[in-house]
Amino acid sequence: MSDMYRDLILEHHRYPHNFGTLDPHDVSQEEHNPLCGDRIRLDLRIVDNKITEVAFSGKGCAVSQAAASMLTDELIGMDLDQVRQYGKAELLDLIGLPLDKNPVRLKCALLSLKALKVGVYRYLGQNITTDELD
Amino acid sequence: MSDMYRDLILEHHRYPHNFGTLDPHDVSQEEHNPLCGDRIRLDLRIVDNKITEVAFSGKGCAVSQAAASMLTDELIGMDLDQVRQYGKAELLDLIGLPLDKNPVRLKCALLSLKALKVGVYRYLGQNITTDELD
Amino acid sequence: MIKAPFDVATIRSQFPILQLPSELPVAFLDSASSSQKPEAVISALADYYRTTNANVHRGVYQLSEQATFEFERARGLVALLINATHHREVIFTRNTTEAINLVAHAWGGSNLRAGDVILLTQMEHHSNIVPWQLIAQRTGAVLRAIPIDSQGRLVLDDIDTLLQGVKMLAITHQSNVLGTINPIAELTRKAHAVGALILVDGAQSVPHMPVDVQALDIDFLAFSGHKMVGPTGVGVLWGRKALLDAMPPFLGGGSMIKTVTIESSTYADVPARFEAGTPMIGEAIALGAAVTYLMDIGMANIAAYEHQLSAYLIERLDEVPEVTWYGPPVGADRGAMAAFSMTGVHPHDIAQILDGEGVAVRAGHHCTQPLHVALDVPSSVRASCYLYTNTHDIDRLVRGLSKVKQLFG
Amino acid sequence: MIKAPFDVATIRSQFPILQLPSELPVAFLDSASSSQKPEAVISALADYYRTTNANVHRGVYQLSEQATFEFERARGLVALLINATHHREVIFTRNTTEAINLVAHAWGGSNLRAGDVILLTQMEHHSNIVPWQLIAQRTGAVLRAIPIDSQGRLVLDDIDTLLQGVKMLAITHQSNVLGTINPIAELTRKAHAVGALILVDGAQSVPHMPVDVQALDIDFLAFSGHKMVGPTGVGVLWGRKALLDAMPPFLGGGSMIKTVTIESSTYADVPARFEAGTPMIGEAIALGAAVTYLMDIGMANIAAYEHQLSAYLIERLDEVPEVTWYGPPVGADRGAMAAFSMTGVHPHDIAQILDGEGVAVRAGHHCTQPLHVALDVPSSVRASCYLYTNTHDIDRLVRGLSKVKQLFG
Ligand SMILES: Cc1ncc(COP(=O)(O)O)c(C=O)c1O
Ligand SMILES: Cc1ncc(COP(=O)(O)O)c(C=O)c1O
Repeated sequence: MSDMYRDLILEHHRYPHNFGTLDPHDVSQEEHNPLCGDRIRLDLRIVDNKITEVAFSGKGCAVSQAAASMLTDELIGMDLDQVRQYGKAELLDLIGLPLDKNPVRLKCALLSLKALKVGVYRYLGQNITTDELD
Repeated sequence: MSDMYRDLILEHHRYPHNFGTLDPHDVSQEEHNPLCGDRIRLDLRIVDNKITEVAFSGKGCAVSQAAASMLTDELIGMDLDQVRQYGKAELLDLIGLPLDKNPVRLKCALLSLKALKVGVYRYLGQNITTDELD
Repeated sequence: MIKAPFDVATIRSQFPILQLPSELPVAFLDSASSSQKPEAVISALADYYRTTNANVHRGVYQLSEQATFEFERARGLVALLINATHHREVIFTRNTTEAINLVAHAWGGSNLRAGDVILLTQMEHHSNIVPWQLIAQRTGAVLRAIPIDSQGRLVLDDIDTLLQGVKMLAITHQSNVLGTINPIAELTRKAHAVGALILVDGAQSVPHMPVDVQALDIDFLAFSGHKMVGPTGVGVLWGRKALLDAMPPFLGGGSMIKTVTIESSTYADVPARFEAGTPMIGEAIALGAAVTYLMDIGMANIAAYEHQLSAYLIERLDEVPEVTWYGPPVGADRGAMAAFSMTGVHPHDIAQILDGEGVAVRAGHHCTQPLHVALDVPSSVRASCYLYTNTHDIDRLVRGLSKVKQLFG
Repeated sequence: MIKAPFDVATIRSQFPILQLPSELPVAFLDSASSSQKPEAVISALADYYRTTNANVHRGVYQLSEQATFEFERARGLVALLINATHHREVIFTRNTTEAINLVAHAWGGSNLRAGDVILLTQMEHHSNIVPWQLIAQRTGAVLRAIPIDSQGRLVLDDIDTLLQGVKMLAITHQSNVLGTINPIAELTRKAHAVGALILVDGAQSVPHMPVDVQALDIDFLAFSGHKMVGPTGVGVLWGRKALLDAMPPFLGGGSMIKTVTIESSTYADVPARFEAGTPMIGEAIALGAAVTYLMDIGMANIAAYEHQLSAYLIERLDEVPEVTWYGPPVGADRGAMAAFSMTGVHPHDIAQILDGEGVAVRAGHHCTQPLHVALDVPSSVRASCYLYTNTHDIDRLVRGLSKVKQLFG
């Protein structure tokens, strides 16, 4: 199981991609996991319903930070419809961790996705159902 | 176990001793078991701290009625100090039933004892602890 | 003879307590009080403690992950059994009683106003009366009850009047004394028409027949694991998600919070909001095994079999002229149980003599004092069946009643 | 090496989960969350369902008598363990959390007035905070907390001021994070001197040391079966008989009543008044087996052994310079657990890497958010021991921490 930490995760944890904040931004959403104190803030610039720039900041465990780092790489150029399609399955594929049976770590991995979804739905003026994030 | 019903219990159930009421009386105490609806009323006449006359009335299962019948036989001539000594162990000896592990039937058997104790303590102006009846 | 849609002998062989070597094997006719458990459930419980035991929802280590997975899987199985739209609508409680108290307290405490009416029935179990009395005392709400007729059915002639001012109809699906199965779907329509919610006490229905919360269109359902071949210590409250989401917490403590300071807290989403502290992990997992066991046999098959048992039980009791049984005649709205009296013999004496013959029945008011007032007897004897009951058990009951007559004749 | 007052190898052999064939046996260091169970307890549970299962307190047949006898015997064993004056002072609940809610609701609901103070400490578990918040919201009472110092001990300099206006002091006996054992007897004297009651959260003390409610002179004690080698789904509230006798009911339903009409009810004596509905019969009986198991070994022996483990754990953690552990130094007032942080690595990552090495610890806030605010870390890793823990488990923990350093170095 500590293979989980090899390679990609530790690499992204040490050298996160797109780390920082955007100012101005069209979306800036912070999410927080009270169980462990992890925090992710995700900033987006959006032009014509497409994500043109992205940055994240935060602190927490390697899984939450590395997942955020990998996710930001994916987001550039994505349109908002694609964001709505993008879910838990896609993120888990992306980070390649077997977290199905590990609800605690799953929450860590999904924190940046939650920031993304909540932020984008808010930007679109729509409501999000919590189930979409389970 | 249905031996429990042989002989003495069924005999006293069919032909209860001292059945009826006393008027006037020095003690008249009714007790009730809400679980099964059994009722016992016990009437006593007391002279010089001694029970001189006794009667019971009520309805309920064979065990509660037979135990009351047998108990009344014991009571005539007893003084009130003896009543205070007389407890669960004595009554169970008297009726000869193995009820230690049967809390439901134990309550039936002890209903007349409860009426006796509550009535006599009340007569003496004293408080009874519920534990004495357990 | 009964033609079973399944093999009762095989089913009996799966219940260790029915296989105990004994000169006098037990004819267990007290399943309405608590059912026996098949080996599959007992093993699931013991295996959990032998191989998987750990606290749930919090650990990142493997035992805890596995325990959490199995605990949540049990929740999913319960949801499947009652056709809930979402597993998050299933809250684990200790028993039916706690489930009803939860609704009375959390929903009632924040929704009932002085003068609001809670409508019960005269056949309710104390567990569906006393919680409402306690919240009524606090809120000024009042209780009212639908009466029953001489056949033990609800009198619904005046239901529109009875429903005036009602905010909650709390009603048993099947009476634990009369066996009466109440017309829940119809009553739900009427309750909803006046804006009332309906809570169904499923303690005696969920174990014995298919119960579909969506088809019935009800709002809350409460039931107990121990009456449905599961262990003690676990029960279920099902509620509509939107209602649960809007309810404040009931018990406070670990797991039901988002954030805590000394002064105040914010609460977790359902179901966690209503599951304070370490839950009954092993028991919930074993309840999952019980649900699997019942669903493998099929709730409809169980209901069909019990329907035959019901007819046989009444037919045999009718052979004893001293017996008066309560409840509706044999039919679709009667479950496989019978409460009865016997002329001249007290229920406790009947039960005890039957026990001497190896026949286990219950005597008392069966936690339904208001119903016994209506029946005008202080107590009764009750024989109740389940999927492992056979006609031989019922024959032994009737033979035992002859013994009673002989002793008290 | 530790010289045990008992043979740890033998004890370990009695816990099936520690005997599972595995390439990587588990070093279970999460007993503060939930303990493992010995075969004696698991068998008592399974045997109950195989041979004795029936509802309690109501049946006159033999299975029910036997179940009632064993259930009440378990109550007596619990009374013996904590030296209660009377078995009727022992109320079975689901867990510590429910026990505290019961007192908050039943005692608090009828005794707290606006402005009354409930005094907690900064190291309380959420289960000893949130129930008081809920009742404070209803009654207008206010919460206050005794602060802790940098060594994780209570700051008692201002205790007389803090106790002003206090009606209830609700305090943990042993912190589930710091390991601090609080001076309960002393605090009880001070609380009683101002007319306040004291409730002790014994979730982390009763499993690990002799706890004598009469010697401590406390008013209420709450603890959980699952943390003391018993099953999930059962816990205990102990209370002084006179206090319990004066308390109104908490949950309503079957078994807790004397008489019921639709409109109102009268209630049973304690403990029945507080045990509504079918109790966790099998679980209480298995808790009785757990109490027997612990008492056979001896609570003082367990405490002495754990004291040595505590010293060993801190000594070994001190070898890892990146580790900061919390709580008092090794001594009589520290239990066998340690919460810690490691420079530069998040607790979740530590726990997960340890899991990969077969070492089970917990990471998070351990249901003590206010304490973690005081410690100024959002979360921590916790390793906690019990009577079956050996030094090898602790060695594996420390070896695992080297692996963490290596990966995150
Ligand atoms: C100090 C303390 N209090 C209360 C609790 C709550 O126990 P439970 O979850 O069994 O109710 C725990 C354990 O989680 C604890 O450690
Ligand atoms: C109809 C009904 N409701 C409620 C209950 C209470 O169930 P429990 O004691 O499991 O809470 C019972 C069983 O005793 C019942 O038969």
